[in-house]
Amino acid sequence: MKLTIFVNSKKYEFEEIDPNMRLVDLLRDKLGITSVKIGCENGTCGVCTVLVDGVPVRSCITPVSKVNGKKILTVEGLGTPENPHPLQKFFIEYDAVQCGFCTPAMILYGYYIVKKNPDVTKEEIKKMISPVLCRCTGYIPIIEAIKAYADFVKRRREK
Amino acid sequence: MSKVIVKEKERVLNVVGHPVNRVDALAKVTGTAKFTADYYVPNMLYAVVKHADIPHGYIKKIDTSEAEKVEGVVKIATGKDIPGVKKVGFPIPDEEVIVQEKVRYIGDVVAIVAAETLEAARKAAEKIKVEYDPLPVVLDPEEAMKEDAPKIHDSGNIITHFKIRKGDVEKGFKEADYVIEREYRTQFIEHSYLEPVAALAIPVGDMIEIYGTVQNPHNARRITSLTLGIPMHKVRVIQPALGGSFGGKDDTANFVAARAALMAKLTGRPVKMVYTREQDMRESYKRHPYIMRYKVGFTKDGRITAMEIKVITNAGAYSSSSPLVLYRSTVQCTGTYEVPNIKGDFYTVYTNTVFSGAMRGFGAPQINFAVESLMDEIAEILGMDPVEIRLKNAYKEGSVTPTGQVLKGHVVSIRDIIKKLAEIADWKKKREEYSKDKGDVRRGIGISCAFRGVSLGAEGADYAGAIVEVFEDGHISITSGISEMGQGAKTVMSQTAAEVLGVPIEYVTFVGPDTSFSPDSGPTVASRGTLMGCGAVKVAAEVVKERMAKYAAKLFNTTYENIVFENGYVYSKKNPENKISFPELAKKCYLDRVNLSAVGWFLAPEIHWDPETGEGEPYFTYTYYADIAEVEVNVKTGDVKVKKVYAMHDPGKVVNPKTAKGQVYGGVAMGIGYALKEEYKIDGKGYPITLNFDKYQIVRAHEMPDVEVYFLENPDPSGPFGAKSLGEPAFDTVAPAITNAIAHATGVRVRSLPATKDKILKLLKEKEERR
Amino acid sequence: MKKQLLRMRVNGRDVEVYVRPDARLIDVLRDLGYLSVKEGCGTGECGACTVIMDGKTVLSCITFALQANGKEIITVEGLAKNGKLHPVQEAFIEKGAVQCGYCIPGFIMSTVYLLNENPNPTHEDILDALEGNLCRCTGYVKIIEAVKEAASRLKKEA
Amino acid sequence: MSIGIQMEKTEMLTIVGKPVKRIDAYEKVTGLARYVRDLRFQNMLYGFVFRSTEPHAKIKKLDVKEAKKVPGVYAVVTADDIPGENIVPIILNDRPLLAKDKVRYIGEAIALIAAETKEIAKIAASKIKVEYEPLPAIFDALEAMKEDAPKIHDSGNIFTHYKIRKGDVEKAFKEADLIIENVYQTNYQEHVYIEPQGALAVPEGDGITVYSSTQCPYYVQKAVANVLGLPRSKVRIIVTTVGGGFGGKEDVPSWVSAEAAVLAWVTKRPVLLEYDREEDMETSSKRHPGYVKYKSAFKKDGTLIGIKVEYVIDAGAYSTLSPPVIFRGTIHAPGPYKIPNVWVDGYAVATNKVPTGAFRGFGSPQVIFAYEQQIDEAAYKLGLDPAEIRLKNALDLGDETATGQILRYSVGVKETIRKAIEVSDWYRKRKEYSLMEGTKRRGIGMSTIIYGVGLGAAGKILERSGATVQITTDGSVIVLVGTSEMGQGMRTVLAQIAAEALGVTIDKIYLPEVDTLAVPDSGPTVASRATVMSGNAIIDAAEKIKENLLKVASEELNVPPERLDIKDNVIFDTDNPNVKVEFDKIVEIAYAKGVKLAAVGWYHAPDTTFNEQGLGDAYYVYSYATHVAEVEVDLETGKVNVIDYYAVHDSGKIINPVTAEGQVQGGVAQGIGYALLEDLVVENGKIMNPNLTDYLIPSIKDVPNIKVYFVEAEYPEGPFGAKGLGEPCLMPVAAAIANAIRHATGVRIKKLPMTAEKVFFALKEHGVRG
Repeated sequence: MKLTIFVNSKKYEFEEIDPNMRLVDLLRDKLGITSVKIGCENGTCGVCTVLVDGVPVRSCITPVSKVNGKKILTVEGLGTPENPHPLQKFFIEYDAVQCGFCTPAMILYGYYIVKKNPDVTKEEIKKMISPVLCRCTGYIPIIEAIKAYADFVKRRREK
Repeated sequence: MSKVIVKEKERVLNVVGHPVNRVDALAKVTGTAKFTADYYVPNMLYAVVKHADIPHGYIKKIDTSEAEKVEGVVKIATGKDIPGVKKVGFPIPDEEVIVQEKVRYIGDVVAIVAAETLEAARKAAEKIKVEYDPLPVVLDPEEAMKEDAPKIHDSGNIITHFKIRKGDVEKGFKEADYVIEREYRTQFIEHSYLEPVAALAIPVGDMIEIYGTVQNPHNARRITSLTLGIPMHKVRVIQPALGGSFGGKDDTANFVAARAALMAKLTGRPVKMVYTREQDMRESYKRHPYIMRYKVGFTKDGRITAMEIKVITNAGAYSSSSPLVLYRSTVQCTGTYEVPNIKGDFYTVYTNTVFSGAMRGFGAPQINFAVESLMDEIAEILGMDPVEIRLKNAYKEGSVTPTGQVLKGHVVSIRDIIKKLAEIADWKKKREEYSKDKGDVRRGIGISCAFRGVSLGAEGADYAGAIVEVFEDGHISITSGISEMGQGAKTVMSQTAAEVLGVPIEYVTFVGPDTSFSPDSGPTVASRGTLMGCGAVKVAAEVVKERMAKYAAKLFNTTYENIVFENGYVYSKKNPENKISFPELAKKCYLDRVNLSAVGWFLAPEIHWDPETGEGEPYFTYTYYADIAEVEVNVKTGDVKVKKVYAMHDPGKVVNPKTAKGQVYGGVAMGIGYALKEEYKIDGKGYPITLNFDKYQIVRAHEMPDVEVYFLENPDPSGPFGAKSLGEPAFDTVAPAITNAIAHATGVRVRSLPATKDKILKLLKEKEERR
Repeated sequence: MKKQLLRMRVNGRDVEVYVRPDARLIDVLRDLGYLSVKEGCGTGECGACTVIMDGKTVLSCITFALQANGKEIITVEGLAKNGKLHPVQEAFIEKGAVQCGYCIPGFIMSTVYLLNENPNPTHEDILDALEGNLCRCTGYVKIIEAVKEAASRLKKEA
Repeated sequence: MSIGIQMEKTEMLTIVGKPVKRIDAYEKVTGLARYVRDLRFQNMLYGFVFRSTEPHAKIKKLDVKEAKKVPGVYAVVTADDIPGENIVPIILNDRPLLAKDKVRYIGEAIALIAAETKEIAKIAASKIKVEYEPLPAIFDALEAMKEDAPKIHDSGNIFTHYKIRKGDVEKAFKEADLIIENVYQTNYQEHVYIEPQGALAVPEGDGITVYSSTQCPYYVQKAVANVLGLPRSKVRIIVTTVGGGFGGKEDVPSWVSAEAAVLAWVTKRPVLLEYDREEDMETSSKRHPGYVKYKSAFKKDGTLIGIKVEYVIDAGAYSTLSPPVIFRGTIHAPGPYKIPNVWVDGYAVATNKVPTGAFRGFGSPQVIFAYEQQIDEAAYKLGLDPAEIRLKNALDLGDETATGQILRYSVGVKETIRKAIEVSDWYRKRKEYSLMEGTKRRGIGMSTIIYGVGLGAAGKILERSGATVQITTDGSVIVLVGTSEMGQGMRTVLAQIAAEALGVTIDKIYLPEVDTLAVPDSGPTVASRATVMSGNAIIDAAEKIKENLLKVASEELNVPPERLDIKDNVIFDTDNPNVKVEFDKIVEIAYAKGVKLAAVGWYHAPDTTFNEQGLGDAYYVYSYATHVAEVEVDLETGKVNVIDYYAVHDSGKIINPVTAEGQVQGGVAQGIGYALLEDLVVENGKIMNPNLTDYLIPSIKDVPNIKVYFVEAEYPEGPFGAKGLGEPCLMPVAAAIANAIRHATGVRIKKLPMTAEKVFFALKEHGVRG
């Protein structure tokens, strides 16, 4: 099939692509976006999460045919090492990163959660990030980082 | 929340002890950190393994003819293609990178396919046909110990038998008012690092360069060098970002590296091998299941007089680090309590299950589960408070451990920790209050504490090296064989260099590990990274500092002892106003050709241990810690919710409170899984059931309780800035605190992990029936 | 420009790729991973890109890839057999004919061709055969010695 | 064919001095060696440089908008977009990475482009619009020195002036029996390393790794750090296999790598920048064209009593490495002779041409071409043999050099002359060839040189090297150094030194390419210094480790450590060699005990000095060489054939005779090219022949069978007595050939290259015919 997608605001067109190709493979193998990780390949661990039109999607169980014409966001699209996104800064500040393998997915969830509702509570964040597994941090710093970002967004909104 | 309790006033530190951000966080949050599978090189082949089809049997024939017909297949290798040593492994070389004659568990690799595409490699691997002569399968270690059990290795099924003989147990039991016998069991645990094992091997001339998910690059180098039959300097192992390890990326990950290297050597092309979760869980080693039988004598007032212990651990198909894991269980067999009379026999045994090896805790969590459950059971029999009975028996300065080691030279802080933590958790009040709960949901509070021998102990030579270099512009690079796997090793080592040289941490960059230049530092295991890595960095930085100080002394017309390095400046104590910036001094030294690079070497104090009698000093120092857990148990459904965990640790010195706290949080999460959920299951015939996260469930965010972390600092004379261990203690004793809390809430005791709702319900039902 | 199918055999491996008609053989070979084929001048003067096509040396930087259609190409990567170096390679090592090494694949291919055609080359034959290969490091003296050594090794083998 | 003359008795060596095979030969003959353009990264972009077409002009307007719109273009970078400082730091720091307001030569970089393919980048480049306002340009160095010449830089056109003032030159000329005064001119020489320049930059987190084909990784590190505004610790330079350097990969890789690094930094993707041959030849540094006015005073018996030299080199538009080049040129202008009265002025001068830089010999071949013809001519004029007049004047142990330095050790120059006379059958051929008639005439000529090893007083801060040595658990040895292999055989020689120092066989040694974050700054790989500097640093590290090993062995063998030694992987009691243990075994035991088997070694060279008057200990030691060339000149065409060649070198102890011989043969071949073939044509600042079709370097047919000999005047400070060799191989060649032509034809050619055309017209002018 012919495929057009927008990844991190950049348009990509593929003349001929297997519609059953997994989104994760397209992103990693064809586009070199390696922040999208592979952890289980059956949709359980969540480290392959990307935002498709703003909504978390597991790229390891999503065929590319489902994202034709859609906007995809990965952490590379949020910020860069020189200019990290505030949420990324909060992840650093709150030590929400250890081995880093789940981090991109957690950040995208955080971005999605706060975008949806900046008034989100810690308990809500806890539930909402549960689709992504982390084995290092015990989740607490991740929840704190997302909450801090939510508060930051609120403060900015109020200004 | 977390808090560091500093006992005494000490030297002011500027970087060490401060909550510095992780040095590798920026790369990780922006997705620019590269993990092994993120490397792509041109002309690369993909390799896939073919695993054994049966758990035990001789290989009669491997037929690759159909597989070879798959388009894109470049090479299929079997054990015969290994040019070097066939059997590897440490300390006992009984493992095979590709099995040649006999399969011993379902995760043995019998062949490897390298192909132009991943699809082709997978397809071909499926078409490899192996004919076997099946052998009887033994899965239970106690069965395996029997004379007539099928032999898994020629050497017999008992790999190691350690003994502890201290005092006279018969006498001890006579002195006791009560003698009880209990059996405790624990399960197989999967490390569940989120990044499956992988390796990329690239032939460069007559060398092989490997990027791998290896916890210990120097071990991967050794295994690859042995497998390929080439000297170590022809193998270069580079460790990219490592997506979690917890002890799990040693043996198996090294084999994956060696296999990729073998295929690269055989094809002359780069070879990438990335395991699927299923392949990883099928093949990779696990935490040992333990069977622990304790016979304990104690007096009416709660004093333990004797223990007779038998421990059997299931090593599975290969020995891996089982003897070393057993060693730790042996020397810590009474937990953190002084027992005058001990007779202990400890066995680790081959079976046809997946093999067991190193995992965070390394033989301690199982023992802690048994001993800490036991203490609560004794308290219950005597009607004592669990805190009381612990204080009664816990180690103090001068106590004698099961191996006869007298605890001295460091602060034996366990009693202090128990008291302080109980106070913080409001133990007494809650203990009473929760006992009164009557409804479906009942609350409970439990305590558990432990001690732990720091670093490798008599497990092996305990050394680490580091290189520190100051550049012309005053920035600093450091490297060591101690590796980062998320625990924050790079950060604390960077802090150490910054502290010694008196500069902000931003000046420091950690490079590697890369076996071509990072000094072999022994493995990054046994919670030794901070102690040994920072120790080596400190030594190297001090050498460079001295050279710079001598140069600065000339500038300031004084002696070098007077020179102070602080906050990016250098000055003489005599005249602190007259400063020079660190970069300026570096530049001056550079222009005058002063050597600003040094190797630091850190050697742990000498120790010795006799495996026959179990006597000696197995570790040079110990660390102490306790956890208190609060749970809610629904007695109708058996559901357990952990509501709160209080953790207190004495890691000597907290080098970085931020990352240290993170270690404890992570340890608690893993401990909850160990206590309540996780179990790697194998069916009655030796086939694993739980091969992915849908069946093998680890703790998710919504299951996490509030966690309060406290650090009680008692700087240890043997560690850099007084630091010792934290990584494993963070996990070690969480599970028994939870099962003790469950017992408090429900009145029933689960003696085999995990404490699933089915087990709890069954026990409640039995209790009901007894009534 | 529409890509066309190129079928060739490189070092015993069948290769099919779509290439633009103006693609140079050197680029296609390098993209396929045969990185021993070096570009030194891009104008056919230095010989670093020499490969053997159907038994004859060609300069791959001035050869269109499609000219290789249906042909058999040998590069330095294809010389060693079962981990054993080709006698020409051995002789280059033995005689110290290698310095920076960038020209060496070209010299080796030219030498392999020469010794295939003429197992007993005279000194002048060697000069004629290697005139198209430039080396800036060795002053050629040891290269000539290596070619003579290779000739005698090949004879011994035969 | 090499003969080593042992001038001093050396200790028994097992590996040093042996013809060990190159450790990197295998990967090179199998095509597996990775040069920078052989590396590939996922997502890699290709870089391209947009360059000036004007030799001297103001940039009035620079418009890159259209270029940025080209699909597949990821970045177009101009001077304003450089994250750090727009300076490539080299000595005087006057070279910008990208021209901002003004261009000063044709080919100067103005903008950088990163795109998916090189083709796309070139299309984008064609869309960049520049409006220039031309300024008066100057192309001749002597013109540029004039007061009223247009100023290329605000500071004036003379970048550097060095001088030597010793004795009373005017008095010497008065007392002279013979005065010879000539002007000599030399042209550019292009390096033509077969691998053109290239770099691959890969952003990694908050730092960057650059794979570079360079002789000077620490220069590159400094340059990349500077243009990106990063600390040194965030910039990692990994040296790939270098496909030839010869000085051409000394300063140039700094900007090639910085260009790639800026593009990678801006695009956040790996960027490969590969120059093609034409771009390389148009923009890379070259040997300076030289103008030498040389006046010499001799006594009747041939004694050289005074010289006065004015030496001007054309530095091109930016100073880059010209200051140290003219330093060496100035110091080396008197040659290897005792001269009481010396007056030298050396100038490096700006012109609106491509900047010139380092090339094997580094400012000395130009003056050697002059002084070796001066002394040769004196021999003819005084009726002396050219070899004899050299022997008469050559320096000896204890003599004073032109800068007043007393030579305390290792002076083999006379030995090289004597050896050259012997092996070339000098006297017989001098006589025989003089009697030849016909259209083809033969001649034999000699040339003798002195070479200051290392960077000398002008670069002494860089005279430092580190090395890290580690033993692995299986007894392998990993040796890390900070100097580069570029084909000269350094890795092999240093591996030999490491093996010798530790007493192990060479197959145990691994010596990877340089990684700037793994080894302390060891200065550049230039000035024939790698063997001495890195070699000594390795020995320093190895000795520390050896000490630890011997302590362990001492416990094993019950022999005091001072009685133990290591040879061929065995540790043994020197009093009773039967008491021994395997090296690997001791390593194993040492590891089990946690003994440190890693060390950083360090070496800094003896101090050097150079004062206002040009006097001082300019270099810590000197190498020497005498070459003899035999030519055949076709009087009808002017074509010169080098038919035989003898090169005799004193470079101290030769660590590896095979690689050393290879160095000499390669250097001589380059010298033959310099002398006879290589002729870069520059018209109005534009290089007219930037390709190998029109710029000829020697092919296999232009090079005779070069015979190499070593006289080993050992240098006590050098590793096992070694000095430097790389550069001296090329330095004497042009003069030896010119002197041979003089012998064959009676005509002296004073301008390089001595092409057939030039020789033909010179013969015609002098009426020489067959």
